[in-house]
Amino acid sequence: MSEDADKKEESLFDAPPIAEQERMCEAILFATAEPLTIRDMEARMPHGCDAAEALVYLRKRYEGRGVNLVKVGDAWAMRTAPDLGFLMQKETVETRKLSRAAVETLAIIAYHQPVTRAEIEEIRGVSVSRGTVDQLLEMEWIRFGRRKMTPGRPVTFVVTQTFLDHFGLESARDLPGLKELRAAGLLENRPAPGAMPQMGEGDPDADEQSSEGQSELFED
Amino acid sequence: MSEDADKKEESLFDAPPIAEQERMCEAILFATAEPLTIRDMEARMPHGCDAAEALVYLRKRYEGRGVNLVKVGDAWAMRTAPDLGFLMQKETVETRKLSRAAVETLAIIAYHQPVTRAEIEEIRGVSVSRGTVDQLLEMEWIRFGRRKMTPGRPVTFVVTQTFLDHFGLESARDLPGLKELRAAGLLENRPAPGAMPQMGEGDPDADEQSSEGQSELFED
Amino acid sequence: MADDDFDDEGRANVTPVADRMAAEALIVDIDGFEGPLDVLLMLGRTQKVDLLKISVLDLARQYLAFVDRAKQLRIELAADYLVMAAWLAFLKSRLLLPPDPTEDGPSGEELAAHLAFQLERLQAMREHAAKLMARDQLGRDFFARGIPEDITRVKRVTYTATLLDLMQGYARIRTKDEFRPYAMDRDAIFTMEQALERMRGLIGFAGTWTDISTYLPDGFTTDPARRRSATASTFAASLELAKEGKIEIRQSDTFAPIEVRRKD
Repeated sequence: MSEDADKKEESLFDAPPIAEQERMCEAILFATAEPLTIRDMEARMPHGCDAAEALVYLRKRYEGRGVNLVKVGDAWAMRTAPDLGFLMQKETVETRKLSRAAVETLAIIAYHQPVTRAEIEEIRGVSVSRGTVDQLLEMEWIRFGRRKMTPGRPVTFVVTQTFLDHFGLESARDLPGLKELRAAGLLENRPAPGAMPQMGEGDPDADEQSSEGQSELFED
Repeated sequence: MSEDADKKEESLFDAPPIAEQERMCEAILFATAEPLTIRDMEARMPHGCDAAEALVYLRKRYEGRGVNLVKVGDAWAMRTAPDLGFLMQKETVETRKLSRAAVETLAIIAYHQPVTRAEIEEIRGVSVSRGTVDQLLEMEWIRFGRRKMTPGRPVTFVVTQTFLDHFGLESARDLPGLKELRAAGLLENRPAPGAMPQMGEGDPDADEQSSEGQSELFED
Repeated sequence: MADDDFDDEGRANVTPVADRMAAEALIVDIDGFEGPLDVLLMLGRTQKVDLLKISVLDLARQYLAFVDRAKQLRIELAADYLVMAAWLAFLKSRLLLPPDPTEDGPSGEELAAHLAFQLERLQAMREHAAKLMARDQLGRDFFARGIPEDITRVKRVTYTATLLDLMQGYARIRTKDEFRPYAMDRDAIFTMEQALERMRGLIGFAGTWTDISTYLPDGFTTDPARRRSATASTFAASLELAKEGKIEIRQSDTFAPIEVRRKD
């Protein structure tokens, strides 16, 4: 907060007018295909600029236009309006078709993140093949999150900004139906009563096993 | 068939309103990898669209913005505004040592200011290249002083406040004299004869005479 | 034999015909299933009820029929399908028999409820995966900038110098300046040849020890550079004459005056 105040004070002296800053953000965002954070933009703008404020104006300006300013995680990007996709058939990139396993794994990671491989396997009831995870990692739709503070300190997976960008999501909180799933208790990791068969045990990669202990500590 | 349905059917054949066509052009131009002609655009837009007209509006809309609609040959493209080109650059600063010629020229100006180019050349014993003076001017270490009241009224050079700041001097008069330099042992730190690396190589100003003969007799 | 193992009620082959039909259908597509939970989900769907209210008992029966059928058709089922079958058989017995008070662990109902929860959760994730994939996607429904402009890296070079550089530079010029005429100005040099000639002429008169500094020519005694040159050449000439056996040289001590005398 105080830093903000400092910034403003400084900007009184040497930052360009906000309309000019808006132009700058517009140019910078137009020039890049990837989303940029406020910090990225300010690093390129003259000292004392307030990209966040400029973006408020810019977003309004592009409301309802053929191109929109969208928020992607903590970054920003210009994207064509989704209703005009039909005009762009030529630009459509054939994305590799994801297998059913990959789609499900992706959804589980998105809705349950951070989630361990063992947890994904428990939900799907089968072991997760290495290839599936590799493919999602390669597409940069998922990445490793922090390790779980459970025995074995298993790695977790989370979705990336590229994922959010691809599906036009501002944040993982905007996933379709997230609230309903949570309300229905379907995102809880309910511990299995003893004597339930453990899923995905045959997987050599699933050494982060012994999920009984973990699941209790699983929070979303 | 109701009247409503009829109307809808008919509107399928109508071109969209011009504002909508403008949005379409905007999205198409934004997303395509290369400039597009009117014909290219119309080929993608619904039947009956007038891309040329839509572009008139679009061009006006982007006038003075951070991004402009520009004509490239007989095609159209969106381009960041030329005055904002500096935002598309990332500067890396590399610090290099000033060349020997520049140091010497600078020293002469500092010790003898105001001094003409002819005087500098007389003192250095070699002509002073334009590049050296320009470099020092650009660095704002020297500036033009008053013209000398001699035939030809040559310009003089003096050192600047920036120069004094850089070297931590209050005034040029604070520069140590030759005797003090000697006392401080600054004259002994010379390259050995024949091992003067700056001489001649890459230094356009190093046309000063071969110093081998001299160096033997350098001190007294 | 094997059939009996899977039928707790001891009535072999009494699985309803519908179950058998279902099992047969599943087997045809066994490769298309993603594990036992997937099969259970598929079977559960035939009950057409909320998954939470599903009859786990019916489900278990159907699943066992599926595994049973696979065995009859000599289809190799992966281990986890068999593990699930064994567990469901166990669950079935738990659900059908009155609870054994001496036995610890979860009740049949708890296990059944958890299985129902797992099925519902998997079903929910599938539905949401489909919703996710149905969203507008980048590069399909909406698009990024087609002509991205690369950020050009501009290398800006700043030059710097220290005060020492400056002073040394100046000193270099000034000292050079002092000697600059030297290269052209030969009169600051007294060569050895000149010294030798001068010494040869004078040495005949040196009957006694004489300081060689007295042999320096006029005009080479005051200016330091000239004196240095003359001193050096006179000394070298003395050595040359000594070698020729014309003179003797002596120096009483380090840095003491060097003296010469005619050798007879």
